[in-house]
Amino acid sequence: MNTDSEIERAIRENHPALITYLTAGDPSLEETKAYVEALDRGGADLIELGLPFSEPIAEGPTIQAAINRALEAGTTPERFFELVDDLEVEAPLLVMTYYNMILQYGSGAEPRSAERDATEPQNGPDPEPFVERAAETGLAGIIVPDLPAEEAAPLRAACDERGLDLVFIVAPTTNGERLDRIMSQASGFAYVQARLGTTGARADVSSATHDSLARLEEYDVPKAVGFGVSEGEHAREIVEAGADGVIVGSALIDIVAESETPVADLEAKACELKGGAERGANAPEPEQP
Amino acid sequence: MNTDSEIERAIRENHPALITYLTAGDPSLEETKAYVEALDRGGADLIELGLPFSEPIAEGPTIQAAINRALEAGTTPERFFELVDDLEVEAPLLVMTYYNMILQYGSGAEPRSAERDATEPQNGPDPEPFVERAAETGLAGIIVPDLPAEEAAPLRAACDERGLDLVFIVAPTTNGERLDRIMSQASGFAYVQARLGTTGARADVSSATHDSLARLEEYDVPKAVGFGVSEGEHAREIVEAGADGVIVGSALIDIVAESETPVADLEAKACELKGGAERGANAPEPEQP
Amino acid sequence: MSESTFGSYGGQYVPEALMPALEELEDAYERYVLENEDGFVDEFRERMRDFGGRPTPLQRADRLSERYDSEIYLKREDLVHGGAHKLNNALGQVLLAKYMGKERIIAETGAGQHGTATAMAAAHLDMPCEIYMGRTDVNRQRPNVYRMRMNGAEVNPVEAGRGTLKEAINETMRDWATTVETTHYVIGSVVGPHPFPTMVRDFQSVIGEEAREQIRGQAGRLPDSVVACAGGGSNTMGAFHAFVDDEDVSLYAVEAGGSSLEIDEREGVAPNSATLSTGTDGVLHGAMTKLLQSGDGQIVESHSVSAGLDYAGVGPELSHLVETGRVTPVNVDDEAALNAFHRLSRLEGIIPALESAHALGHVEEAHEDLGDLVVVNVSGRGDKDLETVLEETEKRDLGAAPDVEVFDS
Amino acid sequence: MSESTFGSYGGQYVPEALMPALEELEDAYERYVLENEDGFVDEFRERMRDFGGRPTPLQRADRLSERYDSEIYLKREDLVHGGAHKLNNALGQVLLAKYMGKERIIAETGAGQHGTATAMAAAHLDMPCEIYMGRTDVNRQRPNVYRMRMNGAEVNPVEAGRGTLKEAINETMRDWATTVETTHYVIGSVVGPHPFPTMVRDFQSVIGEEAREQIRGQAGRLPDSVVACAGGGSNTMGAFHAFVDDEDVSLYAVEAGGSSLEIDEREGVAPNSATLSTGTDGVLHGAMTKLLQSGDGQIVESHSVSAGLDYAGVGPELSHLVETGRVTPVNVDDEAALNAFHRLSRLEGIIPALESAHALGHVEEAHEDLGDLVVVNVSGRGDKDLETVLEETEKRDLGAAPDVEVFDS
Ligand SMILES: Cc1ncc(COP(=O)(O)O)c(C=O)c1O
Ligand SMILES: Cc1ncc(COP(=O)(O)O)c(C=O)c1O
Repeated sequence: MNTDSEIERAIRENHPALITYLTAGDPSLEETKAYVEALDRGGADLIELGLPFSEPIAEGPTIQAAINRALEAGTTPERFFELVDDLEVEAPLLVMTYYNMILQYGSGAEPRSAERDATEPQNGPDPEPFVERAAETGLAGIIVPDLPAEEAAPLRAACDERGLDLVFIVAPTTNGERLDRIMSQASGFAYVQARLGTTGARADVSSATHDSLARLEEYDVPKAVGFGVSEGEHAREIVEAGADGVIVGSALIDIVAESETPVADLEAKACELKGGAERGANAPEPEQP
Repeated sequence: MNTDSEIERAIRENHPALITYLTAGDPSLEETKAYVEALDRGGADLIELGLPFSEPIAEGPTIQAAINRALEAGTTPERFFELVDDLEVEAPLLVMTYYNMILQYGSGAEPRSAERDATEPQNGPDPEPFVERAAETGLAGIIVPDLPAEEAAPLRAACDERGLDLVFIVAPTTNGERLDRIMSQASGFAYVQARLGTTGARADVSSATHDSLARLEEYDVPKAVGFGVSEGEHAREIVEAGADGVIVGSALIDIVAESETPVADLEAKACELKGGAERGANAPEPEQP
Repeated sequence: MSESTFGSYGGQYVPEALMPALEELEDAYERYVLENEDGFVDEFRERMRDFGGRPTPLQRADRLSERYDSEIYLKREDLVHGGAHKLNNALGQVLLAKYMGKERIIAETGAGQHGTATAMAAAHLDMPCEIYMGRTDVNRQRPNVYRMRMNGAEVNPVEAGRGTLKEAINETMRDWATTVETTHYVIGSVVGPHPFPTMVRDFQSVIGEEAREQIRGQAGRLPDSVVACAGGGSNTMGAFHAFVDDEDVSLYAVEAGGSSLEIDEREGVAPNSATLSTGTDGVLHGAMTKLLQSGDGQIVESHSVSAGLDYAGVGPELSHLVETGRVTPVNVDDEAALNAFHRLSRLEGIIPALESAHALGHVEEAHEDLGDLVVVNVSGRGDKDLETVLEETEKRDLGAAPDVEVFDS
Repeated sequence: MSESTFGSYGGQYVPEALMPALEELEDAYERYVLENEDGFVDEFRERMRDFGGRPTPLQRADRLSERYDSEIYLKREDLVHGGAHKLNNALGQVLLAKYMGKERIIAETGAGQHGTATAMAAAHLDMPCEIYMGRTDVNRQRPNVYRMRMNGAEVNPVEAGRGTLKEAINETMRDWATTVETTHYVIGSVVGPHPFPTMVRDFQSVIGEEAREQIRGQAGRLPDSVVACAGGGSNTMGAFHAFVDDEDVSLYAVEAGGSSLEIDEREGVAPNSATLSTGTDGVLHGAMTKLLQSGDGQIVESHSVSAGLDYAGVGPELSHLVETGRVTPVNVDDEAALNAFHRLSRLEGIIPALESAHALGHVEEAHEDLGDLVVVNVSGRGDKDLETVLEETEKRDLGAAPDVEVFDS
């Protein structure tokens, strides 16, 4: 466990923490900059930024659409890192992306084309260059939805070397043995997946959340709950159930996609969510499942 | 051999004979009456009348179309016999039809229908009633394009009983053994099929005709050649090759279908054909193949 | 010489010009097929194995068996190359034509199943091939026309009449009457003049031979009933032949009941193809058999939702076996056949030909009379019928049908 | 535990939520498939025989053999129930799901072949089944949609992206991530996370096992080469697996060369699906393998005239066998595949799937390198491709194509 972790500190110090997700480049990198700064002002304690990948198998329709918009706007890893460099926010930043994006960055892998000499040596896929560049831009951590603990060793090693956190997801289906395996590699916080399925705003807090939090109690790492959190009231319930933070994504992207005044609305939403979380922390009696 | 045969007599007495075919009921039975009488006036020595059947497998497109017109006009066996009864011609008449028409006539066979009691006895198919009725109306003979010698015994017996001729077709493919089998049952005349294929007007006289006539030479029965004869000049060639008569069908049906003055044209065509045949008979030296 | 009739049925009612060819064919049939001259039968069997995919399985239908509380076995002719039993016959005849030194193959086709089978066999054996097909059928059976063309066969549309099977047969007979010396006419069912009904039956009888051995192996005894659909009757005789001498095995020939069993004489139309149940004796396409005809002897247009059963005649041997009581003729109407199509698709994961669906429809209707162990011949697969089934299903309210509303609006 | 990688390829790159299901599946695979617990393998083989029509023949292609002056044998997977090798895998997985106590089946499909195979297997085994299919594919592959519906499967159109296979896979993964406790995801090729590539290969390896025994029986020795097309690579690994240890047998994986081997990075489109020849290593759909991707790691849209080859990834085991030199990757472009389609149809009377036509196209192009005895896997039949072939043929001037101008004007 990386005890110097900037992320862990941010959660503990701002307990209960609000963690927000936006897809970088949706609808443009300039706008993402303004949105992220608004969330920061509104009370976000940690900010996840999605680097869009063409096959977002873990996302529901809302984030899929955001990713498509970001790709159509020409969001590349390099521009993503430039955005991160540019951002002026207090909250630590994490990148959320799929493993292939991490592997290919700087690998020199090029599809065959008329210009490429087929015999020219290529580096194999390697997470190193990505992590190096992420550290350079000041990113504090990485979340990879399609990288289970079993396949994480190379990325874990690269993150350790550069002092980045690697956040793992704990699912409702994760059993005891797997939990140990995951927690032995996790850093920053445990991303507690509130329910089976994909990302997306939903109207209630599932019983799976309570179960997961209970199972995680013995591990000394902050627990943040995501997947389906959309309102201050959810945030309250989740924190009341024992979480150290709530993660909100799709509900924010709905604002990006639909609002006429997204900057103001994002700031307000962050404020509402943070308020809800805080109400949960101050509740007289933490509910037991 | 039925030596009293009216048909055989008609051919021998009018040598070389013109035999004409029309489909009864094309385009109506009234018109057929007028056409047949015109052919009779024009010089036809024998008249074949087709009783239309829905599946005329031996006919080419011209006679198929005539048969369809006749069926659409509502030509039935009974109306056919009434026409024959009505006709005032010198030439003997033959009916040309498919075997199923002969078998069903008067058989009492009825398709199942709500009114028919399924247990009601039916006669099996039987050529007798047809032949009896044909004899009554004064028909002199029958030609059945889908009845080879092998299957002819019942019809042959019925014809013998009523004094009708049963005319058989000799094809270019008919070999020696089959020829004997056929000729032992044939009466009236031997219908020499000029070429392989179906009925229909064609522009030349095939070499198969010469071969067939040569093979038939030993049999003491008039030989008439049909399939493809359309002009006086063909008739001449065929008779010159040794035939006792020519059979013309499709060329006449073309007139029925296309002419604005069919009665006059049919009479004229019969006259042309009879003239051609006679020129062939008077040729100095019968051509040898 | 082989018998040319079955009781009072059969014979050779064809133009004289074809008789020598029938004699030649009869001779070839006896030598090659009956006596295995030059190893014909061995080559035929080997090609049916390697090219055709024989033997086909006899499959226990688990869910139908449960539904009917008896043992239902399916003879899977749908797995034969081309998708139906038709290849058994087509390959046999094209191979025979080759042994006879013929240079060209012609055939008629209705829905296109026999045409595609013949085209496949001709391509396989490198024989030029022309298929006659009514104009109406050409236009409504495009995929089968494409398949024949892909296999290198010519497809000749027949413009006469209503442009369906009957006209195509007539036209093929006419071609044959012209080209008989070099050409073999591959008739598509157990119909036509002798020796076709016998010969086609012999090529198809592998169905019943396999099934008989398979059911003994799998169920330990002979079945109580064998059920097969009957158009011309080739899959029927193919399935039945091996069982004819097994007197305890009931044989059911299932015809198309269409929309009604009544004939409309005035229009010359039978809204069914139930020849064996409702037909009368007569001569069509070279043989004496049971027919759908008017009192005058005109052949009426038959009808069935299944193109392959849509024929006004039937094989003479079947007429005879019905007459003697050995085969029981039954019929299943369009709607029951459609339901059976959906039922087998849904319950067993096998989409049957609409023809075969008639056989299955009879099992649904009469399973209580069929005994405890039933073999049903699935004569072909139903991919060819999807459009028809959808159209016909839409017109009705069918219990067994799924809806297919997944397409873009 | 079974190995989860093939050299550096394979693995399990999936959301954590799915990992327990993969562990459960791995366990079930080992017990039922590898150890035949509860007689799973016996039941699988029996059902593939009776329901699926196995074994399929190995047929000597007489006219191709003549054309290439060598012995060409065709492994006839086109005769499997449903018309392709896909059922070998679908039935295996649905049966396994049943043994595992799962209550529901989901699957993705592109052209519809895997979807129809899964729907058939699910109907046969009485399992509820939902198939995800891109909107574009739903609309252009109607017959296969109908077939799935007839077999009682739900078909869920996927509106995302270009609405083809890639999107359908993504969406099926999402369903699975939600329903994983009761649902088995039947992946359609040797792709996806471990244990799918190994398990699908094992279900498909019957192809090569049969072929190996058959060629020894029929030709007296092992072949010089085995040729199979490769999309995901399931028919490929199925055909190759039994021969991998036979070092003298060359193995050719034939990919879709499409219209060109160049990638258009700006559009994110590869006008081919030649993953093994031109792809680079990366992670897609749960496995490390060779991919068609941009330099940044975005997956590009692949292309092939044959829908079943149109995939930007490939099985990790094939990537490994190519990397080690055991399998030679080659490719055949759209036009050569179309010509091969017409050639086999015309010369042998077998209409191959367009996928399989790629394998045949390689034999045409490279027969001199393939040795004297060649086995080509005909992975499926081409009925499903008729419309495409006609359209694509019309656009080109193909040597081997017939014209089909018999329709009414
Ligand atoms: C699958 C199938 N079954 C049955 C038939 C009916 O023919 P028969 O009665 O000769 O078997 C056909 C005819 O096309 C067919 O395609
Ligand atoms: C007939 C056929 N062959 C080959 C393929 C390609 O798949 P794979 O490479 O997994 O065999 C498909 C896929 O749909 C197919 O339908």
